[in-house]
Amino acid sequence: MKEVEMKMLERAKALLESGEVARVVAWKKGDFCFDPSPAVFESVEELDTFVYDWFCGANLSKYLIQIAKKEGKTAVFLKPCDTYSFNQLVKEHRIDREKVYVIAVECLAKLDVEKMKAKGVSMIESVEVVDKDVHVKTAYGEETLYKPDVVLTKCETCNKTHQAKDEEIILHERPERDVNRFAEVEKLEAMTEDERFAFWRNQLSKCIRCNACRNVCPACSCVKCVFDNPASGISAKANDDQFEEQLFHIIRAFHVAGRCTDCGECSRVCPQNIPLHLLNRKFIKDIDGLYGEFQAGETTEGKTPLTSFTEGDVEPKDVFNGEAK
Amino acid sequence: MIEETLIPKVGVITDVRKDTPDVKTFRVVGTDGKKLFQHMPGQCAMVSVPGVGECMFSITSSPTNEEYMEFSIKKCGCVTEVIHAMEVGQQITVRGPYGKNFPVEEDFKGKDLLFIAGGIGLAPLRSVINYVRHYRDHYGKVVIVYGARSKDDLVDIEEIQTEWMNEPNIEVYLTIDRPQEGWDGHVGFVPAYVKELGLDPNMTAVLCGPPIMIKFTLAGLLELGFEKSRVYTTLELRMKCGVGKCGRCNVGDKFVCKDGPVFRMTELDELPDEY
Amino acid sequence: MYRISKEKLNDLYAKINETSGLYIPVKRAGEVNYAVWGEGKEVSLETLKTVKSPKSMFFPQTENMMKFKTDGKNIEVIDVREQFDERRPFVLFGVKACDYKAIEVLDKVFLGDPVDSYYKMRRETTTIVTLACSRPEESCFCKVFDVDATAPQGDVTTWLDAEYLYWQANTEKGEALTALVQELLEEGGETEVATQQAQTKAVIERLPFSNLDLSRFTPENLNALFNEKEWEEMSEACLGCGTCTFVCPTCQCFDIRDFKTNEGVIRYRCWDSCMYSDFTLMAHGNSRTTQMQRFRQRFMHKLVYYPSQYDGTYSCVGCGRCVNKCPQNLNIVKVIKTLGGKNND
Amino acid sequence: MQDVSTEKKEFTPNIVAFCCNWCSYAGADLAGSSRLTYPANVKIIRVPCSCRVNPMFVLKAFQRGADGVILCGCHPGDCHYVTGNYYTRRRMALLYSFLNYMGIEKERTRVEWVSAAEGARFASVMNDFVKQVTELGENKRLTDLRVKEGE
Repeated sequence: MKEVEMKMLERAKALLESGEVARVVAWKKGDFCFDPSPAVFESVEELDTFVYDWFCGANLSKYLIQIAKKEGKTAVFLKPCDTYSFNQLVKEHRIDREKVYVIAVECLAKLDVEKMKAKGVSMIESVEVVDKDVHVKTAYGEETLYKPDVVLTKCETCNKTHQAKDEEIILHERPERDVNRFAEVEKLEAMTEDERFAFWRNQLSKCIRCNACRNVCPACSCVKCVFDNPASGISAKANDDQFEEQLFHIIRAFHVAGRCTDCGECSRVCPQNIPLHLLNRKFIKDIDGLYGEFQAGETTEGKTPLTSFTEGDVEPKDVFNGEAK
Repeated sequence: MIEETLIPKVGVITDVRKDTPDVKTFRVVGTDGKKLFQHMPGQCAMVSVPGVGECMFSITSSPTNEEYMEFSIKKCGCVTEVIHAMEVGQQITVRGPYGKNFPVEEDFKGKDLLFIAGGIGLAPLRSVINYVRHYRDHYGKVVIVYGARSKDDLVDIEEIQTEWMNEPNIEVYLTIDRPQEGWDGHVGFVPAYVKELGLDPNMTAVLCGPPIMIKFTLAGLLELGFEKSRVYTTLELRMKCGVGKCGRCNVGDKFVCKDGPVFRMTELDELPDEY
Repeated sequence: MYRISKEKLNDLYAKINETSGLYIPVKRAGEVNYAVWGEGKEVSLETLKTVKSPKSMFFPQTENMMKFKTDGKNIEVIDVREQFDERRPFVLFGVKACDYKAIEVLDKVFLGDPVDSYYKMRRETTTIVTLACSRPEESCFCKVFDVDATAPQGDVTTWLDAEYLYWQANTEKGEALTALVQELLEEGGETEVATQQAQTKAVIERLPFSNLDLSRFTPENLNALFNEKEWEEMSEACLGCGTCTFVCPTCQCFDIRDFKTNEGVIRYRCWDSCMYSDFTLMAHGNSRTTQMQRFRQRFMHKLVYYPSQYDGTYSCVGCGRCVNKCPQNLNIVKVIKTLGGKNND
Repeated sequence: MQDVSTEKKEFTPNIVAFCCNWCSYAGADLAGSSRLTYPANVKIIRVPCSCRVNPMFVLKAFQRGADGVILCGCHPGDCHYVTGNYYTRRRMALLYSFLNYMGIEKERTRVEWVSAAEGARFASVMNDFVKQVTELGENKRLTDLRVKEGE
């Protein structure tokens, strides 16, 4: 990862120096080795804090909605999954493709520090990844974790490849894997109605309505969200009732259906670790099953499943567990 | 059960007066027919329509009025829209009074007073002006400069013309933004008019109106030699609780609901520019 | 000082539950939050930081304040506070030192004039049992705000080690609770507690954030800090979500809203966040239109405005929840390091 | 006040039927003028096209006390606006499937195509749906308890 980081930094410097771009959207160092933040670099000097490491899980594409509106061209480093969101935003005319210079960067899955801490490591000082071993140095000593156990949930079943790039910095290709991203959804589908209700009740009761899932979601790009608009009749700052806990997540999932690229940011940012991606994946799975496979963000053109139809579409009453009877 | 300021009293609208196309003045008393509570000029109250919302309004009537309270309300949002549709007899809820009043019993005493208002900005000033008129001999000369977009937008014009203008030792200057048929008074913006009038800079000035008017009028006053420590204005920000707890109406470390809405210009200068 | 074996903790909870409601860190769907105890609930005292702080005990995320019945032009206001009289007293168990300090911060706001009766009624009927920390982590910085994580205040202070929970009453309320559960307690524990305290203190000294410099955050510097150009850069990744404010033990901003039922109107209050775009939105205009302004408001409030309003007390207690939970890793520590003073390297 | 009678009150569900102005709403009219009966607890909401119904309408109906929600539109291919109901079909197929995924009983939701000429069909669809929801009982999973306060 260090090598990739150096190459990225070199490119960022060159692009800024030559004036080809006015700014670079990337990540900057935090206080620890595991808390980088998204950042905008406008000069070579600012690049002192540049970082690209195992914890750069954040999806940078949504920031471009605002940033790319500024004067001049914006360079951005995108991981494979981020490029889908980027394409989707271009498709929805939220980002002007001409104003963005996309540098595709490698990603061999990102780590989830919360999962690492749950494994009992605390006071982390440094982290090094060798193949599937995560070597962690802490104030209490050294430990080795098994990487697949501590990657971000969104990386667990990811098989995505870059869909948009003006150039690439890829030193290690991620091998194609045999993963089923719908396994968890299928598990839920196999449950009884009562069990499913209990599962979601338990999960959604944790929701504190912080809106992190909405605000981070690249598909949630409405200028004014219906939940913030008093005129909508359903605006709310908190879940005052079990109903509101459900309403928020149902409407959100439905609104991004057919546009959600499964980037998994919603689950990454949830402070209560609600598996929100399982809501969106249900829609993706149903759409795939009922109307043919569709991956949002693969292209910047064309219709989405919910803005198109065929005359022979399945009848709602014939749908059961995501499949046509 | 201990008192709770957030639980309002029920008030009844006993009179509705249409002042301008978008301003109405509502007279409110308690369900027992008496005034809901005592207040001082410049203080505000939270008026609400259950199911719609609650908003802060300045109390337009003078504290010396022992019978009722009045609110001059401009139609500009969802709550005010519903209030504007109300008729006599309709109940609303009111809680208050909130905020700091104009220092009528302290700094204003014995001084010559200059009131400058723009549009609906007269609402909070009407309370002070009528208070001063009531205790006329406690104060010196009173000069009132009031402007609005058009003659139809002058709030309380009847009271101004029939009462204020006929009183000795009160000078009233009216102005509207653009010439209009049937208007033979002054035409022009308030800030410019204030400079034209060449007012005595030893007066204590009170400004109220849209931010842009305040900004330019203040500049004009300073040019005329007024001292910032003797210029007062009021601020308005989003409020929910009215008692400095809900955390949104602050400018720096001051809450407009509790430490305002009345501020001396020198106080405002010390606050960050975020209002 | 008393102690009780860890195996008997469930008996302790059950005993308390006989006379009072018990509010305690409970694991649900993988996350630990304060919840009402009941048989079969998975209590987790070992958890260092609950996701939500115990402030929700006194200042719940949503709370009905009153009801209105409307009939034609008439309105009837219904005071719903009577339900408090019928409420059982509560024991809030397992509060960490930082969270206890946070309750003191909230007290200043809600118990200051005019008293917030909703908060006060809950506060008065609650006995607080605090729990000392023994395994602080890198995101903790309570020492910066003069919090002693090894000796929290409260009605009863407890310490936990591998075998026992140690118990010491501090107030009358605490003595009363001790008397209630006396049969389950045995004397002893002074040495164990002292040893644990010494060990924990040594760890706290070594924590990376234990020596932040706050010296510049004074009311005199209000305008200078407000006008710092760094706010722009610090806030650029901010999503404008409310995570930091909702997990914060001292954030106290609220909204008051109405809900129409089939019968009338419920007026309730709920947590609000200064990070939200509509926090200061009025019918005509908004005093904070950019995320930078909202971001600045939050940290200025914690570090400058609040201290200026309440004799120098900061309204941050160093719990580190925002450090752990911010989706993009922005937090108050980064603000302190950037603007706090010369001694933040 | 507690109900002293021990007799169990029979459950009559609240049903909300969103009906397209051009077909099912007229179908309901025809059912009425043909003196065909369907339960009075079906509350009809007229919409310009079944496609007008967004998921929020369905959820709000449940929030405000509906025990079942049925959406009636023109038969596919017969939409007054040519293609509206095709979109409805996809939308509702996904929404209902999703609600069921969250544990909401599948029997509480339905989509039916009823033309203006099918008065009898309208009545029988409603009778059938009411029966189905009655058997299911009260909606407790997707309802707002505050709404029913004081009842």
